[in-house]
Amino acid sequence: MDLPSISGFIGSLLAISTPILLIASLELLVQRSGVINLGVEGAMLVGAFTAYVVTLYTSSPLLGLLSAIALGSLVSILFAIMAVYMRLDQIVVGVSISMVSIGLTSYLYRLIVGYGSPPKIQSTLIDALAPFLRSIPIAGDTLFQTPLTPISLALPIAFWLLLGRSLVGAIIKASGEDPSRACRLGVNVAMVRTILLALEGIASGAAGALLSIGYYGSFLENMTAGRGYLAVALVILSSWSPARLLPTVLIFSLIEVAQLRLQASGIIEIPYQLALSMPYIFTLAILAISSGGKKAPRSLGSSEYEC
Amino acid sequence: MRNSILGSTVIVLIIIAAVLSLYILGGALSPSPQKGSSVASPTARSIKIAVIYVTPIDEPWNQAMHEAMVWARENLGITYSYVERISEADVERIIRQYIQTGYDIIIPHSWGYHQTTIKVAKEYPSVSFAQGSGPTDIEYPRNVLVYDYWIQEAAYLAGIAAGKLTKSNLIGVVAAYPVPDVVRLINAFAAGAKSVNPNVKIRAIFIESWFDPVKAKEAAKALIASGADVIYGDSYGAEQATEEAYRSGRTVYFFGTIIDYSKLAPNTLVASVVWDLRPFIKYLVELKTNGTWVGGILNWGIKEGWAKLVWNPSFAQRNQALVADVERVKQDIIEGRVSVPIIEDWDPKRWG
Amino acid sequence: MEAGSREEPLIVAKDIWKIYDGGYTALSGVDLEIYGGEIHVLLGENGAGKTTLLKILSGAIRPSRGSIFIRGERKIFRSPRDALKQGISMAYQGSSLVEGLTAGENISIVARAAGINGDELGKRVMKTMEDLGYQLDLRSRVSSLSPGEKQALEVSIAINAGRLAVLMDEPTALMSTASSQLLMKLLREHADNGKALVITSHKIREVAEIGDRYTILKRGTRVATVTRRSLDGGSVIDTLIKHMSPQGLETYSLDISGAIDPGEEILYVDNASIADDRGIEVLRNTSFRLRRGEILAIVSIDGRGVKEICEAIYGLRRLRSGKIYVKPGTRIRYIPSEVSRASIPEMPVAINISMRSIIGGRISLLDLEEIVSSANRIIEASRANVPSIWKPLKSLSGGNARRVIAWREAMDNPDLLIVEEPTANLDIASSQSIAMLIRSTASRGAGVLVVTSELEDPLRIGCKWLILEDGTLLDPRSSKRVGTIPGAL
Amino acid sequence: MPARSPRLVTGLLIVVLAPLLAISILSLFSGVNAVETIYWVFWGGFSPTQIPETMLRATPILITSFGLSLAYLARIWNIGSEGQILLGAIATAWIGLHLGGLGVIGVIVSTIFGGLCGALWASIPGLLRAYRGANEVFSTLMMNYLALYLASYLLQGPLRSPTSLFPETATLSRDLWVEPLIPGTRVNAFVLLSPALIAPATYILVARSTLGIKLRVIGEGAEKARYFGIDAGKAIVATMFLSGFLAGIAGSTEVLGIHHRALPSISQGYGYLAIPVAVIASLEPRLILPLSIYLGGVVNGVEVAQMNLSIPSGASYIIQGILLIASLPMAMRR
Repeated sequence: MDLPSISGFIGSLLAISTPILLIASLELLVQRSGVINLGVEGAMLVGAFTAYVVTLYTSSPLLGLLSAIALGSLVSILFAIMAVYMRLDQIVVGVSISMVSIGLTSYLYRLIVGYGSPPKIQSTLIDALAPFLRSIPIAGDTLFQTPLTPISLALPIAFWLLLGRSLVGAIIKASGEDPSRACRLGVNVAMVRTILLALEGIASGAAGALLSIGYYGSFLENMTAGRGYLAVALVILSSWSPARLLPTVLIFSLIEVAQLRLQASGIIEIPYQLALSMPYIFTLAILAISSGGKKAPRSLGSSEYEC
Repeated sequence: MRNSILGSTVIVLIIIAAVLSLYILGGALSPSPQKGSSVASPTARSIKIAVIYVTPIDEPWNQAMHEAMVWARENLGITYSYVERISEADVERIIRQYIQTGYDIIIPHSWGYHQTTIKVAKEYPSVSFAQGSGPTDIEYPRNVLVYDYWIQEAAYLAGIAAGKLTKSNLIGVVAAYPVPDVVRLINAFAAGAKSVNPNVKIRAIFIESWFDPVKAKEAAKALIASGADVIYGDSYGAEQATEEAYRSGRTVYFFGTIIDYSKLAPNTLVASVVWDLRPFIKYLVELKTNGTWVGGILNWGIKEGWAKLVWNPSFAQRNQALVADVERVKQDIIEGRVSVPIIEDWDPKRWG
Repeated sequence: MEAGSREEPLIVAKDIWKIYDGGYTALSGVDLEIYGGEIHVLLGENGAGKTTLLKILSGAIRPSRGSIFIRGERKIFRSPRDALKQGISMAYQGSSLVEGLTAGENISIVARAAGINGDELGKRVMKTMEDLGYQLDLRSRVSSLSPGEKQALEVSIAINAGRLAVLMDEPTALMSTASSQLLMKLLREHADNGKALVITSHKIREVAEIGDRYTILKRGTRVATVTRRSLDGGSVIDTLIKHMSPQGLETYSLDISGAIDPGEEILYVDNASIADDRGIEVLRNTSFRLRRGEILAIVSIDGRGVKEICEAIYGLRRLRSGKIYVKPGTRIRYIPSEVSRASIPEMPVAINISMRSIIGGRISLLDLEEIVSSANRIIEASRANVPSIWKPLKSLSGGNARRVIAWREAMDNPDLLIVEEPTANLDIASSQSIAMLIRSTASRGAGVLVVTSELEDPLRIGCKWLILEDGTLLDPRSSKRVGTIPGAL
Repeated sequence: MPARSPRLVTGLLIVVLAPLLAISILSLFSGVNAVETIYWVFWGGFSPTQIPETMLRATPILITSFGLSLAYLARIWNIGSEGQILLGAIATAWIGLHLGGLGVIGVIVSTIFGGLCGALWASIPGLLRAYRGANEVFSTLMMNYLALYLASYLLQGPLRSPTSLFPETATLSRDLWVEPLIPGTRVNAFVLLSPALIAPATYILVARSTLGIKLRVIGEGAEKARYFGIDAGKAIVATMFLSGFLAGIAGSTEVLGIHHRALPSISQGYGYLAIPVAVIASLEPRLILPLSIYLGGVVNGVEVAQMNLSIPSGASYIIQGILLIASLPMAMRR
């Protein structure tokens, strides 16, 4: 491989990994605080939809990004109300929120935009920031695939420090390890979880916006295609360690990119379904090998606790 | 726990209150209960056509039909009703309900419906059916007309342009599923390219989704990275990769399918292979009003104007010689001098 | 010193009610006044409502009715955080520190809630731990501490985090005797500095000497509050016991002459080593035997290894080395220290009683008649207070639930009965009846193994006992390692 | 058992009312009279002429939620029924193509075979959970995706009918068709048998048998199960096997009774619709039949409303999601 194609490869890798990494980093904190949020898929989709519609009507990708963030966190807060305050089953609430989001975005798309080939927005988020991004020396084009790529790469490192050596980190861990006891130590567990979920909503909204107004410039029904669920699974694969999250997401994205290039190269004849199922087989295999449950935050997935 | 009981009681009360207020609001807001309803409005003698879609109307195969129907509603004065996302299991009930409410033409717009169409059509010989694709080797009742996505001639023409344009001799295809009607077009496209450039190689990626623009874009990027300088895409997203390459100073041509991509990829689009169903609907309405409905398999092509190669105006302006060459072959097809192969299975080795 | 008349009470709890979801009334209209500078002891049987009252004062649970006043001002505690802010801290039964975090992290979380500097609190906690005879490394995980250390840490944090008042629920239950005495001394110092200290304990002897005032609860109501000065010169203990149960209590002396001759050997632990969840060996290369009709108590001085030894013999835990021989066909039953490990607390009492036979049998329809009759049999034998056999087990108080489960296990015709912490958190009367249960089970021909951290248990039961110290079994009379004494058992 | 929570009543009301509320709001959005929408939903779902179709729709939901309710009793959160139904259906079609001419025996064999394939598919996440501690919610979700790809491969590759241009198997021989029993409807033997067998079976197993209690003990965690002498690992695999078996059977009934061939779209989200029904049925098994019918009717009715009022089809996802959430207040028992 020559240099430009390597940089193209890394570029593709980062393009695929940025939204997943954004969500997964926050989902890691959320899970460390004891909540498993499958509603990210919905928050991401709502983000993608909002960003598209707002950008379409205002021609401002930045405004689109901001509204995606706002509505993404709203979806997450809705999840928090049901799963944290009403203490409904986290997993079912998450799946339902995602399901409703698919329906609602496709429904509203029909009402607001219409049907058929979606009108392209005037300029994408990347277009809007391209001159600035390109001007960054050396890695400008590769590393700064999107304005959020550097942030997404920095988040796991920041969270590694946060969890390892800060009071906030201790409070998050306490909420996830044993919410009843954390509450007795004076932690407002519900508030901790809600704040983290709201932050995750922001990340999900931004990641969704990246898909619609960042890479593609348009919105399609269910365009997140399970990426939110994937982020949740990758958190589990990385054994809830921010240090392992970055390599895990990158390896996973690598498989995804390699899988497409493998099909493109025509070197190996495999059923394309097998190529496409690679990420899922990979996930299951890692789940099987890593005997995941042991390192999980002790109260992960359970909404019930008492003081 | 006590709170949760209290909570659910409150929720129930809220829901009851909301439902009640919606009933009242609903009554107050909509001036006429007929609004948006096409069932209860049997306007004077207009033809009533119902289309049943297996997926949402946004999908290109459906979109082509829906746009033609909307055009027909405005220009031919027909009544049009449709349902989306109807599984094969449910289509029988839906067809019967449409028949009961007096629809003249039922268009089950999916291969998977054909068995049900045959079954119900036998029971209602006076109702006309247009079945959207189905096996060609079985017998259909006389009131069933079968049509299919026969636009491979236009794809063949696109292939000729592609074969002439490529310098790397590698053409990439990004497609949804290797189902026959998709593959037929890819094969025709490949055959067209081979006919003018025997050294050309075709490489296809199936992304196994009608709607995953990000995956489609990444697939196209992967193809470009492995040397393709022409991309033929039947799935939203691929054109984004060529536009991006264009912005970074590399020329990769793009061909779109079914809908016109000139707004989506203004810089890199050469032409779109378009399916235009308007003449077909007009034909159906005429058959029905004249009482000359006939069954059988409709075999239209580029001659009847429902398969079209729509050039990107800006490309055409710059490459008039190429356009003229391709248009000559189009004339040859219409006049029967060139026949386009129909290959409905996908063998990656076939096109090198 | 006398705090009572000197000033306004610091904390007043007025007409406190607590009715749990299952309908169980833990407190019915309790009043309590707590003064600054006093040590206030709460006494009462199991189910009297001591823990519930403390939890309400610390904000951990909310009263169904009633109000709390601090210095005459009405306060509503929504969570322990609110109480901590007001300067009220609590040390829970056992420990309630977050196990996965380090001691330092736990301390800094509390410090933040209480509005104190974390480093300073850390230093003070270390000092207190030292005073209690423990060495603490702030970086060590709570899960790696022994039960005694955890409890000491919990108490040390509470003592230093509560500016106004410190509530302690059974603070010495798992601490060594020496540390307990040091703690009592420490409490007095803190009281002299003006703090209010509220403490519950089943070990009346221990608290008899240090309390300024005693409040006695019974079935959720206050029976009496007595100041120490008002107690007549005689024995404080006698007076307190008289208040708690006017009809008096049986003494500990038990007739052990009825024990049958030991029968065949049913358990042989052969050179076994057992490790706890962290991999620390709690029993090292140890052998002992048990025969039918025999009761053997193992007393762990620091509380380590109690659960692990029971689990290993019952078959829930793997041995690190060695072997346990149980005579083939032996029916083993096991009464764990926590009811929830042997029941489904959300399911009705009756189902929990029949759980063994339901699960042991083939899949079939439930025999409701059989379930009701065995439920009645067990409840009658255990004299547990069960309002309805179809109410969830968790609606019973801790002591009553424990009785039901203990009797279920003991009356299921075991050949070998394992009893873990027979009297933990049980009042005197319940402890007595559990001791009787153990003896009668043995006299019916079963071997009974009791593992406990309570020195008084073997006395209460009247049986042979061994001391477990640092993974080794010692004969209490000679303090020699059992494994080396031929024919010790 | 007599202990009954008052939550059940409120919970049930929520399940019934929430979708109506959602439908009403959606209609208002698209400028359609909410009353009219609800009329069409009920007409399409519950008018006498539509009841047979509703029963048809309810059958796979009923069968699947029976298996799921047992798994949920043990707190094994199998959400992979969709994939299990799909593979069960394909397996049935595959073996059915080899069993032509065997008549009733062929029907029975292929139904059981479909069930077994669903069961084997479900056993994989079961084994992962039991022996590797892998969270079954994820593994079953992943297995759903895998099932879709596997089905796509099988139906486009080895199993594709030589005469079909689409991914589907050949049509089964006529003697394996489970034909409608009531003329003019599609009500076949499965549609009649399932309520008669499954509704009482659920009640007996969940509420009146020792199995129900065993499953609940398993749900309390491996340690407690071992205390009572249950091998939790084996029990988890067995429970997953059973719930997968029933999901597979649901797929079989669709193939044998309706399609007579396997298609990628054989399950119309039955695997997901069964989740709220199962959650409730694990608490109050007597509700399994009315709820399945209610859901089947609402889903059918939404289609009819869509057809008559041009409401965008995204509505049906919204309704499904809301039904899921609405079933939850009843399921809170952690």
